[in-house]
Amino acid sequence: MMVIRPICQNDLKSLYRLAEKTGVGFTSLVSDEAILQKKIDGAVRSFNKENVTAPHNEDYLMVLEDTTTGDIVGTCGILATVGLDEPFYSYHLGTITHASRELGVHNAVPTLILNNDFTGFSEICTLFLEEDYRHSKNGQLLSKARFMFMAQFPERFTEKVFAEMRGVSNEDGVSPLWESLGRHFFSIDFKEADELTSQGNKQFIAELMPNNPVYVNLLPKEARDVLGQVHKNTVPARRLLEQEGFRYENYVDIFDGGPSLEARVQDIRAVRDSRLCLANIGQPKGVSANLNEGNYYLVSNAKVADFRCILIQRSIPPGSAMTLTQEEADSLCITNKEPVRIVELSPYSRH
Amino acid sequence: MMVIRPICQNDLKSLYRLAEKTGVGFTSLVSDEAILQKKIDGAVRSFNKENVTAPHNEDYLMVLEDTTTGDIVGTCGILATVGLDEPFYSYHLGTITHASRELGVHNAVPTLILNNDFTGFSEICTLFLEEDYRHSKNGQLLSKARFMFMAQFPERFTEKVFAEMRGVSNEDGVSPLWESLGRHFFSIDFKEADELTSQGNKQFIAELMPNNPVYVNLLPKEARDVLGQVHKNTVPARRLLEQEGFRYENYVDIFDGGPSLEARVQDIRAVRDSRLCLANIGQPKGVSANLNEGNYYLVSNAKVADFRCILIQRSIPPGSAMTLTQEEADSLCITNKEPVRIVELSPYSRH
Amino acid sequence: MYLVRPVDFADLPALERLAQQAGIGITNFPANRERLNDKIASSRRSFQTDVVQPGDESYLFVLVDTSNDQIIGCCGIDAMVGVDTPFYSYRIDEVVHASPQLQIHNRVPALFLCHDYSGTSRLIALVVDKAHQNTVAMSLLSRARLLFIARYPERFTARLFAELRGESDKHGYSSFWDALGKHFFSMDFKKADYLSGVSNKNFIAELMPRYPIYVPTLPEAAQDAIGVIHEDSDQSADILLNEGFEFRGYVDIFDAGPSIEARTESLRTIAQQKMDKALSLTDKAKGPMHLISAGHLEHFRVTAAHAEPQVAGLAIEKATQERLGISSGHRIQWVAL
Amino acid sequence: MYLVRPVDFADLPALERLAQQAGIGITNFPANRERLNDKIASSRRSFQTDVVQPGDESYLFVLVDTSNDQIIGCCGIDAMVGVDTPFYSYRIDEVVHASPQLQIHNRVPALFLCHDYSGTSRLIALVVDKAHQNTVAMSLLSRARLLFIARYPERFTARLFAELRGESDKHGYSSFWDALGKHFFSMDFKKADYLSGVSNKNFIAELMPRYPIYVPTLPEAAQDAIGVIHEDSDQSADILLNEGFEFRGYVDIFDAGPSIEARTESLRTIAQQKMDKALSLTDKAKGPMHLISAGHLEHFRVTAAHAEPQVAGLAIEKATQERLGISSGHRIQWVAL
Repeated sequence: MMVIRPICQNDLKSLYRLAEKTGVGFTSLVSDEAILQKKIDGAVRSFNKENVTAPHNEDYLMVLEDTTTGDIVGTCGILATVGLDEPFYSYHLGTITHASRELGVHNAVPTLILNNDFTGFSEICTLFLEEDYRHSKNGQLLSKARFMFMAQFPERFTEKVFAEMRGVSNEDGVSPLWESLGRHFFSIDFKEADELTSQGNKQFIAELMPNNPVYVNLLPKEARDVLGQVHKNTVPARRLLEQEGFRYENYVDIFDGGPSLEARVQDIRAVRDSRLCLANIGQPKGVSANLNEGNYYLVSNAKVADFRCILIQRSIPPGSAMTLTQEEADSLCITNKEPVRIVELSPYSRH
Repeated sequence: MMVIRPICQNDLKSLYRLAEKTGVGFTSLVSDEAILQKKIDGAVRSFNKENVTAPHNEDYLMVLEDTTTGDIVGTCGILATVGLDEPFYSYHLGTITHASRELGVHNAVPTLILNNDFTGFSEICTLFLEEDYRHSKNGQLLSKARFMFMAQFPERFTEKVFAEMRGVSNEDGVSPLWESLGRHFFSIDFKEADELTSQGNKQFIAELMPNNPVYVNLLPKEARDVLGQVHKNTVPARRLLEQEGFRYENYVDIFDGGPSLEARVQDIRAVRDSRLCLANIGQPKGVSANLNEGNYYLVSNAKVADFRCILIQRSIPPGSAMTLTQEEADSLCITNKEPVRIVELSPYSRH
Repeated sequence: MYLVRPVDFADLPALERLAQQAGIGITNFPANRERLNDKIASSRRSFQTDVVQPGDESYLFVLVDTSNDQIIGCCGIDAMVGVDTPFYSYRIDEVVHASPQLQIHNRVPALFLCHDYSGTSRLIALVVDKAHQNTVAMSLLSRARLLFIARYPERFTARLFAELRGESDKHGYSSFWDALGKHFFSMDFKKADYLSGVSNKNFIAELMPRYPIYVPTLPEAAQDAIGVIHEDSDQSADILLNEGFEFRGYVDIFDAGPSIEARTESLRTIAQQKMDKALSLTDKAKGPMHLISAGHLEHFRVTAAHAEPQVAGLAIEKATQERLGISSGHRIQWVAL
Repeated sequence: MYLVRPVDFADLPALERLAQQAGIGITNFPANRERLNDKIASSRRSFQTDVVQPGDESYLFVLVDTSNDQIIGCCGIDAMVGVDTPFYSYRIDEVVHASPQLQIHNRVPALFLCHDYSGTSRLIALVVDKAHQNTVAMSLLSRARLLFIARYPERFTARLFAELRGESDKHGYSSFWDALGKHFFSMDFKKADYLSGVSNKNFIAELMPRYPIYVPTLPEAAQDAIGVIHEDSDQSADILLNEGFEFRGYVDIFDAGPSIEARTESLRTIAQQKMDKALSLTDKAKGPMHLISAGHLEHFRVTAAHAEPQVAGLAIEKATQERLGISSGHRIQWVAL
């Protein structure tokens, strides 16, 4: 069984192994034991905080465990707030209109405006799934488990959340936006800039980036074309978030131009449609041996430190109570009649 | 019966009469026959355009007619796009973070950034209801009839629409934001600036407004306090739009700081929940003489030039067909078995 | 021989011919008959008006080949630019971005739209027939203006500037315009150049980028064109640089041609010019070439001739006196060529 | 009598006392023993180092009352500011906003954060005991620096500037800070002033507003304080203005006190100083007061005394020679007080 749970102190080795696999450009998991240990400490502290009434500096890092082998095969996380320790930068793609009635000329010129507008917002991040496990909707479980946690504990997050998506770069890690813009203001290369940022070191951005709006129409075409576009490997992740109600609102990464997607927590499909019900442990109806039958449902418990989320399949829609097998209940760390939260895995009835 | 319909050439006198009643600050209806006639011409042209596949410069101005007297008692409108003839300006309330780790200081400073980000967007506007008719949910009918039109003809509007809300000013028309900011850059007064703008004369804004972001924390408190706030008379209109799913996304008027509210058309409650059904003319069930019984429903036809929208009350929810009285059908300009669009007047089941 | 005098209406056809020759990039001298006629009218008004301080006057001079009375050149002075509409330039300023921690110290040049030359006198449009582009004719025409300014300092400002034509090819293609202006004006350089000569300049305010342009983000060809003088203007540029004009980092918003400026009183011609009596020579002058002027305002004339400075004045030939319309004893103004 | 010489470690207690007296607003002279000790060390290193071009040297001088060997004043020169971290100032520039159609032409002054003085030599911190704030002592201490610069021009830049203390009351309240800096630094003026003296200046880059501040949007009291000198600094300001320093629109980012600048070679003391032999006088000097210096680098001394300029040099009293540690025939440098 595949289970989402908070990361714990024993996971350091597994996390390190995952970090090694993420590769260049995945800056929120770097293969450095000290940094990862700090991350685990932060997450453990965050999940153990009780009575949180407002988001602060919590970092809810979760892992996907294959309970049959005990292996950690993926991670996902939510930062309660960004930008409160170090500034969080993005570009807002705005519009400046230049018009001359006399000449009949009307130009709506797009501009990039440096800002810290996401300061204090919650961010979903650190999504990584081992290649061998990219099947059986594990990716969706990993991504959407976070929404179950947010649905259950909305007070721990801000009204709006966002996600940064990896932007376009070629096989050599060359980003067209960086080459046309950032490079002129930094004397370091894209990789180095990206790494510094990921280590929380962002002062240099304020120091080196131009304050003034940048006219997009003056950038070369290859740079213009990548604004708000995701890396081809990230297309599925983007679609998944958009299906949940996340929207691109013209905020892009200052280095590679990748889009930020945002949503109000209460408008996320999985949050809005999820509901609490009581768990009955027993033999559920509508469970078929045939994997192609039945709808998928996310089920999570209602606990913080012992948060669990799993994916189940049922051919008969669950009603006000939810019958779970003993194994499912165990995976969720619940006993009979405890509350669970459920939601259809995707906005469409069947996949 | 109160009916929403497109404005027509005969309405000039009535429109003029209404314009006289709007008073200062309502710049989209000025009591000038030439201007109003032009507005009517534009609206008539817009409603008579067939096969519109994308929004252009249409101006859908509608009126609320009391069919018992034939009086025009209110107006509402939708502009298919703004900012394509003359630049459309707003301030975006962004954030700039200044942080020093060394000193433990972290300031998230709000800034006002001049922009034309709404260029090319649809705008709902020109909402006015005569004082004597501010009862019986006429205000809601007037405002929300527009969403019925948009639900029926989404290709005529942009994906996102917005509405500008009147900002705070005192009885003498003095706006705290203008006094602290605009006044320093214009040598004219607020009223004059506002009037010039409403006449489509906006070049002077580009010429006189500061290009650089304005630090909000340097503005006097009374100016800061009105950013994104509506005039007290506009509070109900704001609430009404917010109930429909409109959101304040940090765009404010450059003069008085009043908020712009925005929504994706498909996310507007009245658009999302409205459905087409066939009209049966006859004696509907669930019609009570008691005005306090039954839910309110907006009903519109599916026509452009002959668009009509009315408000009805039913104590039994309409099913896949909608039974209408002959009077209701006549008001809607439909015959038996023609399609109509219906939706609950408000997101709550009963009011 | 050559003579410089104020323009007159009869010069219109000649001016038109010169304007057509001048080509693209000389915005204040458009090949448009109506506009040229306006310019002549405005110049005549300016010469005739009593002026106590500089305003919107514009003075146009023509260069005459006295052998056949042909108009072979033209130039002018605007008493003050930016009177009705602001006068725009780009100022090249360095933006410093430094990160002590990363040991990076970047100086990034950027173009800032500014009105810094608003309120300043400007030398405009020096155009000379190809056949007469020799040192004497060019220098006479160009510096005649400075003699005029020295005579009537109250009509001009204490600072003076001139715009030098920037790089563009004979089809009017400017790599700087192509990289920058085109995106904001939605027209080609030729048209923008023409419009800025013939229309009010509101459209510049309306269409120009309002934020600084970071130079390194422009294509290389455009970067290379910034502050570069069109090769056809090298000669007239040299005359001015030689006078003491300096480049101070201002360039034209369309083609990035450099503007050069100076304090009026420190210009060589103005500092060295003398005013005294015309003396007569009976035989041919043996002294060096001089620029010599005489006459008041609309009768102002300047010519170039050999002359002999003496204690009581400048000795010039009879023919020179006749060209200037004076005789011995009249007050003249001169400077060595 | 007074003598100016380079600072030494033994002067630390005296410096500390002076710094405490100096009060708030003299950021480069903080009342912090450790920092003052660093400053002394850095000054000694600077005097002792061979320098071919200005770098991060900092020269501190003390004013000694030779009657009791008390340290009664202090001043200094930074060879170049902005070496490690940029040196920030506000430049006051006018932004022109014009609408021809509305006939409006607004010039709005705005404060632009800049590094324009980075890479320039700076005169710092003139502090003199209340009891000795007379013309001779103040002038000697201030201008001794200029004599030093004249002696060692390779150690300084061709431009020189000084920051004059801006308005603040005795509790350290600055209306300019209150209206502007406070919002970005989240601390009071006193603390910011202190920090900018003792810490590296990264925090300024981190916290300062990066966009221009439009002056009319500031409260009136803050507007009024821009470019105004603290009354306690009037006297030292006058000495510099008299030397030829000018205000060019730059003010301090904290208290908006004016910066003044000059071309080094055009300063009165530097242009007029002479170098020649010391001659002896047997009786009391009858000539006017002079500033007289002698000695190389760390042995540099300056005093003020009556002296008589002669063809072969400057005739001074024995006592003056002794104060300077020289005897007749030594080379000395002088300028009239």
